[in-house]
Amino acid sequence: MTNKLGPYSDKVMDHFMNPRNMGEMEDPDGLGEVGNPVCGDVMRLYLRIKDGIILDAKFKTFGCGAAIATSSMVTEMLKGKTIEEAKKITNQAVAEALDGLPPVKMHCSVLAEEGLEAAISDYERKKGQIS
Amino acid sequence: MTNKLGPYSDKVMDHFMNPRNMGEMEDPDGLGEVGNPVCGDVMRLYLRIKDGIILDAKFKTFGCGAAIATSSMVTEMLKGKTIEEAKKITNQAVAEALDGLPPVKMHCSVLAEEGLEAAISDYERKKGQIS
Amino acid sequence: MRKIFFDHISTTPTDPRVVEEMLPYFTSQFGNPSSLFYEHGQQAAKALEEARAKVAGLIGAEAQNIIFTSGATEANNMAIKGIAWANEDKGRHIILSDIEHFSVLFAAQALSRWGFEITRVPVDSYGIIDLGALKASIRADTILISIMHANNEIGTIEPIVEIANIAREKGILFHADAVGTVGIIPVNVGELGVDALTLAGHSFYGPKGIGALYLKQGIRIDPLLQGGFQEAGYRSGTENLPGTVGLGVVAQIAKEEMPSRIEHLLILRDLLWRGLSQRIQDIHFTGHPTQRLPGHVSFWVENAEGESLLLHLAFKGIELASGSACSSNIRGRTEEDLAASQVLTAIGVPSHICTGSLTISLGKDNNREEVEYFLEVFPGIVERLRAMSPWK
Amino acid sequence: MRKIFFDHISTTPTDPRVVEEMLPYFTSQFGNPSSLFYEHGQQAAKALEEARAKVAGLIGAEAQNIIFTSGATEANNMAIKGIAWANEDKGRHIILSDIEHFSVLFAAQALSRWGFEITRVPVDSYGIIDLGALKASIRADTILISIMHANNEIGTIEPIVEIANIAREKGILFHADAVGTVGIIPVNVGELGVDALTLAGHSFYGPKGIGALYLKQGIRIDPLLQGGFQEAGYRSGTENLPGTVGLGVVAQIAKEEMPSRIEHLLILRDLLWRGLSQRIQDIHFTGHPTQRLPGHVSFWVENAEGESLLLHLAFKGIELASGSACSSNIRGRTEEDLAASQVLTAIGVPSHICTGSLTISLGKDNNREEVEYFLEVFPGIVERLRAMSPWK
Ligand SMILES: Cc1ncc(COP(=O)(O)O)c(C=O)c1O
Ligand SMILES: Cc1ncc(COP(=O)(O)O)c(C=O)c1O
Repeated sequence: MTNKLGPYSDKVMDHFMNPRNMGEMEDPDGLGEVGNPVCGDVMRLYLRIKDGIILDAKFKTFGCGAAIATSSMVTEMLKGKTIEEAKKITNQAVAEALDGLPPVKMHCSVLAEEGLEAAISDYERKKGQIS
Repeated sequence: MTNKLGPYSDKVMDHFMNPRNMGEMEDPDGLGEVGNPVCGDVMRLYLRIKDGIILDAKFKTFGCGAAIATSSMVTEMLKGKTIEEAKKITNQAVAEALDGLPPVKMHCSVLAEEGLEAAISDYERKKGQIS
Repeated sequence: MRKIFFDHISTTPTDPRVVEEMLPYFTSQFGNPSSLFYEHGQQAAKALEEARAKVAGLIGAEAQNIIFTSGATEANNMAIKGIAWANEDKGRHIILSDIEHFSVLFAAQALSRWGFEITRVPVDSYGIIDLGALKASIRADTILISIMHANNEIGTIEPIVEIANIAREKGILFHADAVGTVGIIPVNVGELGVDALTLAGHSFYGPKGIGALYLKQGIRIDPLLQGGFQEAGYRSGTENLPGTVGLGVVAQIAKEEMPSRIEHLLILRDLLWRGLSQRIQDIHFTGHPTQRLPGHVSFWVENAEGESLLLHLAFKGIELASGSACSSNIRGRTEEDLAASQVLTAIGVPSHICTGSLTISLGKDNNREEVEYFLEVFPGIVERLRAMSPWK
Repeated sequence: MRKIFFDHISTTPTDPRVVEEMLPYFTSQFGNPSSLFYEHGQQAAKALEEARAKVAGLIGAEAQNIIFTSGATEANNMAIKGIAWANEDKGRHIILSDIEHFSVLFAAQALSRWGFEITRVPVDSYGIIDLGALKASIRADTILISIMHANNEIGTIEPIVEIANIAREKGILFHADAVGTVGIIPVNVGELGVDALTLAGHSFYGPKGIGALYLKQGIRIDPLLQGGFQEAGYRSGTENLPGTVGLGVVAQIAKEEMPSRIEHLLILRDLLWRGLSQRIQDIHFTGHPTQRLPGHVSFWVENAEGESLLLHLAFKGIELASGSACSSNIRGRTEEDLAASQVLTAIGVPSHICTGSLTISLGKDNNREEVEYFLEVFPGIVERLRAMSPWK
């Protein structure tokens, strides 16, 4: 993207303008919904998991550019990962994958990490109930 | 004068650039020398007096534009005046005759008034000694 | 891409006629107004005083009561701190509204190190100051009330005359930050009854880096900047001559063109307002419906975040501002810098502080076509973001 | 009438190349650097940061250590008061030289209301600070030393490196007012060892209304102007974008052209110096003969008063300055405003305080012909005034 807007990297703007995996998922295997108390952002993350592998991820997010871009990026990063691998994804990693975020916006990337944690624990809880 | 310089009226500048009655006088009837403690200006005023009438006045002055212009103006004002009339010339009157002075420069016109006082008392002292 | 500038409350382009008049004062007439003994300096001093008279003319003041500053932030700091320091023997209590600009609020708060206390008076849901609360907040040691004339974020115009009356009755000095109004709507310091008033050049097509403080005859302030005794000692520093000349010229132009500009802005504003009301669901206009700046429309939309709205609009070439926390102080360093808009909080906008708040501030050069383009693209953007939101 | 401008220490014309570069930032690129969500704002922020880097480049600093201000007076006030307030827990003693600019002296004196004490260190007859006295004046509660780099009236360059060493050894912060030197002679903050340094645009062909404070990494100051957190919170207020751009451009030009300008100035200065020595009796040059600004000649002549000299010279189209009491602060209101030049008093010029002191400060565009014209007319003027003087 040439039309670099704001304090964001081109990659952030790309994921903001063209978010990947935006949408809902029927009967997700893991569902996380987290909010950011600092600025009111909310993210919902849906995971499709089979044999401990994340096959698909979807999100819905209310929030600023950084919140939306990190949501989009984290879904991309999750796909194909094992649960164990996914658990290791940090907000720094998401921000780095987006070529960085302004310091003041780093907290927005926490949403992605927390959403991921919440969705995985939802999955593990559900799995525990089933098995 | 069209080339109005500085904060001074055209009349001040005229008297500064073309001072009237500048010079010394041999055996003056009255001689006053006064200094201004505020800024170091010095004025010497020479008077030629006959029958209580000021026939001529000359000055020499070290000082700023206002000091020189008021020196020049006061000599003009003095000529033809009686001693009694001359005593009534104030620094305000001299400043007014010059179309005014900047407030901060009013003290310079005191030089003219004091020079005049000094020259007249010198005259009266000498006259007292003679008569 | 064509740019549509809808953020005149944040700054304005300098009128080319103003730049034209400033130019000689950079190069040929570059003198220092303090150099009164030669022509370059004399020209400069003359230009400075002519500019002062023109600025005074815009607000019904006398030239000698205009102090040039580097901008409104300096004028606000100078008024607040200068009055406080000059009156600290009388008391150390200062009253502000809840919706003051940071340059008033933080200037006042900076005084707390010297024992000054601040009371912030609430505003109603339209952003109008609560006059009862104002009266109730006055103490025996209150020395200053500072209330802005118009709020930048929500456009509300405060009842300055009433506030001035209250202040005068109690013998308290009254300063108004009139950055939002001077040059935009009529401002007359005598009619308003203010003791001090702040204005900024770049808020009405003048240059940046220049502003002024009006100080009523007889009011003393302790200076903020000491030095070579320029501006009658109230504000030292070699004068920004091109800037002052520019402010003078723009003051004159603003005075002449104000009636037609206001008419133009009101037409566009109503178009915008009506268009938004019709096309956007769950939109909430902020600020007072009638007591407001002529070119100003502010609102928040449910379920779409402000910064995201800005980014999408910018992508379409539309430039405006959001009061949302996330979009302010992006250059800040800590999360605290992201504090929610105090103004929105003060008028009771619900607590998702990253709401989709936007401020559109139209200018003299905006036109109907631009407003219509905005109305065309905005609903789609809102829809897109709402579709992305986890809420219904 | 042709004007010969010999008062570059008081101000300089803005270089037309600088004005050219500033122009777009008034009109097309008028954005507010804080408006980071749209292009006009982004352009502005970019231009601001580029200017900062250029200014830093002129003085060997890092861009992040440059704080833009409205001029040197603000930068000096900000440094002195900002350092004082930020360090008042450590102590309240400040050391200045006897020949500081009013914007340093009175900024420091303004702090006395909060219990700060000032010691003024004497200078020798050349105007060089007495390093022994400086050391002796240091107390346990000394928090700041502020000494100017070059004196405007007499051109003397102070031994900044030595002063910085003394300050560093004692753990005292050191600020230098470098208005006289930055852009004129090489200034490198690292080599000088200063903690803070003031510069002004209009002293080296940049615009008026813009200056900067260099603040070494890690030094904290309490801001003078609170508000919207511009300049990393150190100096709030919407940035004077054309001004900062202009300062950036002029910094770059100054850096490139400095060697040739200095060479040119030294030739003219020597011509002037020799010519005056030969043609004027009872002339006394002031300031240091070699440790001085390249284009600077200052002197006083016996038995001819400074203001009168200025007026006669102006009549011939020659514009320069006098440090004499009578010619300064003509816009003042009281006789106290006519206080004698502190600088001349400090270097021991005899007590006729209205002496004929003159400061000639040459600029890059002066030429040999102008100097020769001055040398031609000046002796006659001196003669004329001496003939008018009551002294022999
Ligand atoms: C109401 C109000 N007051 C003061 C200011 C400060 O003005 P400046 O940043 O030009 O100093 C602003 C700036 O936007 C403002 O909107
Ligand atoms: C040495 C010195 N410092 C500071 C200043 C103040 O600069 P300004 O008046 O541009 O704010 C001057 C002004 O001439 C100066 O000569």
